[in-house]
Amino acid sequence: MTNFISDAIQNLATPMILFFVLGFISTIIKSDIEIPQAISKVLAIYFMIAIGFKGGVEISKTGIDISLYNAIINSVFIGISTPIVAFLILKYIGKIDNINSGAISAHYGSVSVVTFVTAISFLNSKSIDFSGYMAGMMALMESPAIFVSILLVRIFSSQKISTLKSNFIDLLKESLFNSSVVLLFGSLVIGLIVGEKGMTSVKPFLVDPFNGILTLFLLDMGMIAGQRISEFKKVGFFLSVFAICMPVMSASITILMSSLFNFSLGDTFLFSVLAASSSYIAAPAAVRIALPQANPAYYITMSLAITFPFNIMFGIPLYFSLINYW
Amino acid sequence: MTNFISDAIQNLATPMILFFVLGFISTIIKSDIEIPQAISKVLAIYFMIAIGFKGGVEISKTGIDISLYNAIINSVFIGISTPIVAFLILKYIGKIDNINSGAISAHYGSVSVVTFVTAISFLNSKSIDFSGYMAGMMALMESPAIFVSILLVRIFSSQKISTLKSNFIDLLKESLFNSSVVLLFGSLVIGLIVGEKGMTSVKPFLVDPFNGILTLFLLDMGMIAGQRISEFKKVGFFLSVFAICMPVMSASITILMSSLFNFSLGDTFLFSVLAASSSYIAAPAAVRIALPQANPAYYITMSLAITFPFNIMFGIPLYFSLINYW
Amino acid sequence: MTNFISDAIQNLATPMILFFVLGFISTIIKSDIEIPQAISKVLAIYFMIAIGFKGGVEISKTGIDISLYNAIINSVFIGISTPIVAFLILKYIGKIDNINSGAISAHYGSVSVVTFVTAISFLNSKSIDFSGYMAGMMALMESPAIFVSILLVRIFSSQKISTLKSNFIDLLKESLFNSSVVLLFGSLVIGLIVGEKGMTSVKPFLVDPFNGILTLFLLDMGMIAGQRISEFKKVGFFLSVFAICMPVMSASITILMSSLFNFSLGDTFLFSVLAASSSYIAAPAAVRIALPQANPAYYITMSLAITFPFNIMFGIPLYFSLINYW
Amino acid sequence: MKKLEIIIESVEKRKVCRLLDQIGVSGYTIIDNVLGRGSHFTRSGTELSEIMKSSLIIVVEKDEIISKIIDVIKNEVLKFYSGKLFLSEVQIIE
Amino acid sequence: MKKLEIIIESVEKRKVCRLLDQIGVSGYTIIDNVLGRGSHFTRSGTELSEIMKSSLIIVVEKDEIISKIIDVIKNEVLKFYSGKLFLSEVQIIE
Amino acid sequence: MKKLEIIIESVEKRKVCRLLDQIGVSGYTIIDNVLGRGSHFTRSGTELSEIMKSSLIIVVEKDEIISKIIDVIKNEVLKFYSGKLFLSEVQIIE
Ligand SMILES: Nc1ncnc2c1ncn2[C@@H]1O[C@H](COP(=O)(O)O)[C@@H](O)[C@H]1O
Ligand SMILES: Nc1ncnc2c1ncn2[C@@H]1O[C@H](COP(=O)(O)O)[C@@H](O)[C@H]1O
Ligand SMILES: Nc1ncnc2c1ncn2[C@@H]1O[C@H](COP(=O)(O)O)[C@@H](O)[C@H]1O
Ligand code: NA
Ligand code: NA
Ligand code: NA
Repeated sequence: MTNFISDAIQNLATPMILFFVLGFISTIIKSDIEIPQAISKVLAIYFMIAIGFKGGVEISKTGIDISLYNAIINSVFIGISTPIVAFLILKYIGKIDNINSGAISAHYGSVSVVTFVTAISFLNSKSIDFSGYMAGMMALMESPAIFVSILLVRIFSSQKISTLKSNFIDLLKESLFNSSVVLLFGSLVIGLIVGEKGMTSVKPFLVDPFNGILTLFLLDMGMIAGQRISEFKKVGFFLSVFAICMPVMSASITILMSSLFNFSLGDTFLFSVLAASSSYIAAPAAVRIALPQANPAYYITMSLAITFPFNIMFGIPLYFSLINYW
Repeated sequence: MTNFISDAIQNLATPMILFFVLGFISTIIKSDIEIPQAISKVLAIYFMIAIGFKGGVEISKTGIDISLYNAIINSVFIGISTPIVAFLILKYIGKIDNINSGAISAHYGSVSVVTFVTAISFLNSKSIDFSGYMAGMMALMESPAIFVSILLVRIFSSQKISTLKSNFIDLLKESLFNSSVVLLFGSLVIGLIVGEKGMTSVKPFLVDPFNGILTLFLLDMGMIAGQRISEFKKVGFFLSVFAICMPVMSASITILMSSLFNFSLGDTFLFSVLAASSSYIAAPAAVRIALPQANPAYYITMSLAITFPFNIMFGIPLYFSLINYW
Repeated sequence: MTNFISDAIQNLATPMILFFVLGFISTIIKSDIEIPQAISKVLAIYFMIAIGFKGGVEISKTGIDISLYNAIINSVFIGISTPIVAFLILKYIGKIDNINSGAISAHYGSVSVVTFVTAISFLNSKSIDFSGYMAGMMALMESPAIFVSILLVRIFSSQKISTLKSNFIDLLKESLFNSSVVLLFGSLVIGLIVGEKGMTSVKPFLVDPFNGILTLFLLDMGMIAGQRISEFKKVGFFLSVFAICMPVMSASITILMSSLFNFSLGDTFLFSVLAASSSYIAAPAAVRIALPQANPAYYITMSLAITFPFNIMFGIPLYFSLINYW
Repeated sequence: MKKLEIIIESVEKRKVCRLLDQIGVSGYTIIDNVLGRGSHFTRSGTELSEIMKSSLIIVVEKDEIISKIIDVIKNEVLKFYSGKLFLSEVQIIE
Repeated sequence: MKKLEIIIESVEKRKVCRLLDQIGVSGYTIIDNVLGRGSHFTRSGTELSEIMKSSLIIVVEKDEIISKIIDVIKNEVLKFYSGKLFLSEVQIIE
Repeated sequence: MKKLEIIIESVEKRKVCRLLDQIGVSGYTIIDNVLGRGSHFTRSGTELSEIMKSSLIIVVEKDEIISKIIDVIKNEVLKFYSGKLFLSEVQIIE
């Protein structure tokens, strides 16, 4: 417990988290700081390239072994089970209608790149290793939840859901080849091919300034989250509680599951963070296409303004101490 | 004198200043170089974060002592006296109407981040130290001049100035929580909290490429200044002279004032640069809201196309030699 | 031959080229990766500043000697002869009309900054030196081809070409002071002035992350090239073949020519790459103004979607082995 | 000639363009990154995803084609997504 | 129905939106980063501050509400700031 | 009063503005980075050069001046470049 508190304080006192808080506050006090969207977009791309590439280089060093297969199984399991659990809770405990339940569970089943990146930065600060393929696992966990959720909506809805055929094709494209999946997998494969020799030439850009750039990106994320907070009341009490309890639950289940596979400390931790994280780039776009009747004010606000801040500020040290001191 | 000349030449021969000149020339010859505004904006944010954060880390090392209180007094004094002096000169010597006098004095009383950053880079090249809290002093000096100037306009105008109430609220927000103030103070506090340990993780982004990024930013500033130069004739003789003499005067007075407090060489120099610098981001936006009847062609052109280039090219070595060889 | 193959494979296995391929593929599979144009533009500016400045600093070290005059003669010769050869081939062998022949030859006579930058990165990976003034040679070779091509169109067209006078003025400005020319020459002069001392202060931005940033830029270029590929069929068989054979021919002739001057290996290689490269920033803009009747689908697609990928993937190792193993 | 201004969520832009191409319009013009407020939610455009932004698509066409467009957009797009259609008189000069 | 196009300095955008919300319009659409020239100064949009840029705000509403908007904008905004109001006929389809 | 909407390739923007200034219009408004499709090629705006983008220029003026603008643009610009001119009725409020 004291360990959790000291971890949490230590986590809160990193420049990254503090800049997130600064961004959040600056929006609340209506400051006119503005990070242009072009910058947010390229920073998101930077992080996907950087972690994918670094992961690939790591794999090229260690090679592939049995643990990779275990990791894939674990990822697919998390990607499928999380949205099912979320959907059932939302529908039966929260009494949320099918469509909004499906929309929200798609977000909680999918993953957040920035949460993952912050977790990596947390591990680095503690000099704890993790496997190179974890970036690939994140890519694997991006899309399944979206399809599972739509399937759930279709199964549970008596009246026909009027998703048009043309929308389904758009959705497939959007989900299978969405930018995170392509960039993460692509960079991982590139890292694998070029190995350590290729790393030296790009290290001053893809590795060294990583934490510093994260600082700028989290300032931006803080502002984006802060702007959403005004929609908070539309979300209501149940969904607000859900947005905090669901990640903790997903992380806990994942930690239990992962213990079956004997993953390293770093990998188990990253799996728990991925399970706990909720998407706010890929999932919203896909869900808006697949389930247009769902209310974006719910899923975006929950994912961006509640779960994301909770995860990077409190979730990360919490899941870490759950693993360590259980 | 020979020292000033050698300093000036040395200052002019840095990549930063030369890229500024390149930007300026490229606009004059109508080249189609275009640095997108998204980039200019994020670079401005970068510099505020970088100097605020670095300042905070410095303070965390040295602690706070009596000199901080002196510095605050000095800052407030400069922030209040400069616009008053400017206003009186404009009104009584220049015979400029109240509203434009107020608008212009708001700019010269406030400060310019890029001028400050260039001055820091000048100090670094000479390995001269300065206090960590100077970034905070800059933040302190951003807004007072704007309020003082508006007050002056109200006092001196016999007919009612028709600033609407809703505008005054916008103005308050714009001035107190404008992006420079929030980012500078925020980053300073963050630097103070995380200290040297936090610095290591972000140094490759916030410190190492500082001068290089400044190069790109000054190229952009050169182009912005160059584009304004066509408005030069609208400014007229008196205001053009004012745009060069006012900074020299402010710097001189500040150097005298600062000698009362026994600040270090670096701090005295930075105070003089802050006093001499005129705002072209925060002040124009605030003044456009508070004094819409004032002519932007005056204040933007003076501040951006005359005072800013003068300060970074000649003012910086001049103020430095004034301190040293007086 | 085996050397070419091993060079080619080694070149293909660099992060830069692989990210180009990733960008290309991601567009083919219709992924929604999007690098905002503001970023593409500033990256292009970054590379021009970086290579210009570095070139200038190199010259400041070695001084100017006879080889510079030879290099200038060589550049002007290439810049004038390449478009003439291209024009004659297009007109007499390809039976392309005068205007489109002129438009296309302007592109193949001019140069591509990114191809040049990739070639430099190829040389660096082999630790082969080249002269500082090569960046200046690139700047020299940007514009002549455009004027030569327009002249050719005028000479060969019996009916009057209706370029308006006002257009010709726009064209002159666009070509002589276009951003590449000004940035390359400007940065070169700045590098020359500040020398090695100035280099240290900007190295962490202009030198260290060079290859890494190139990675991001080539990802973007891959996407841009991929988007053009759908226009491929409009280009037709002859022009597609031309887009691959012309660069090989230009490079070969240039290698022969350069051998007369006794340039170093690195310089000869860079001259061949410059001759082989075709413009897709400066030339399209200039040609659209000067020869509006020409079809952009031809020249942009050829230059961007065929010649550029060919050059960076296969041309660079090919020209290198031509020089070495002839 | 009529001018139809279509304000549509950016996620649907690709689809609307596809529909316009299928109908065979002679051309259209797109303004991206449009913000706004309507009866649904405020499009402030600050999110990292595209869902809080609109695109404004302008089509100038003959009355019959415009009617067809309106029909198709109503059925294929506006049943599920918020969006607005504004119609006005215009003259094509060239 | 009438379409009102409001061209306003970007510094005043927040205020105009506030006024429109107060009047109770059913919606509006904003195009940012608009440049131009009028009788005051050329908005070239190159400065680091927002003051040399315009926003174009489009409101489609019933005639009474449009009149109200015009009144309010004239009194609260255009007395001090440059800006233009263009009014035209339009039909709301959906 | 008439509103003329000029859709023009971005490479020609500077020239069109110069022509408008010469004619002596009271003002104009420019929306940049406009995409579209017409009879020539699709402006997708992805290239590094400006040639695959359009600018939309709006001029509101008296009928005589609008006719003059149309004449000049037709002769000096649209002979060589693709582009569209849309004309409609509008009322200037302020
Ligand atoms: N009355 C209106 N005038 C102008 N634009 C509107 C109006 N109503 C809605 N819009 C635009 O259409 C979008 C969708 O509207 P809605 O479907 O009502 O949420 C809004 O975000 C606005 O950009
Ligand atoms: N005649 C006009 N046609 C179109 N836009 C105009 C016109 N006059 C002014 N504008 C726009 O309104 C802004 C403010 O105009 P002004 O208040 O006259 O400086 C200008 O920057 C233009 O964007
Ligand atoms: N019917 C139309 N409606 C709206 N915009 C059009 C139309 N036709 C052409 N445009 C616009 O005008 C540009 C040039 O058209 P074009 O000269 O036909 O290639 C296109 O890229 C579109 O942006
Ligand atoms: Na998850
Ligand atoms: Na000052
Ligand atoms: Na060439």
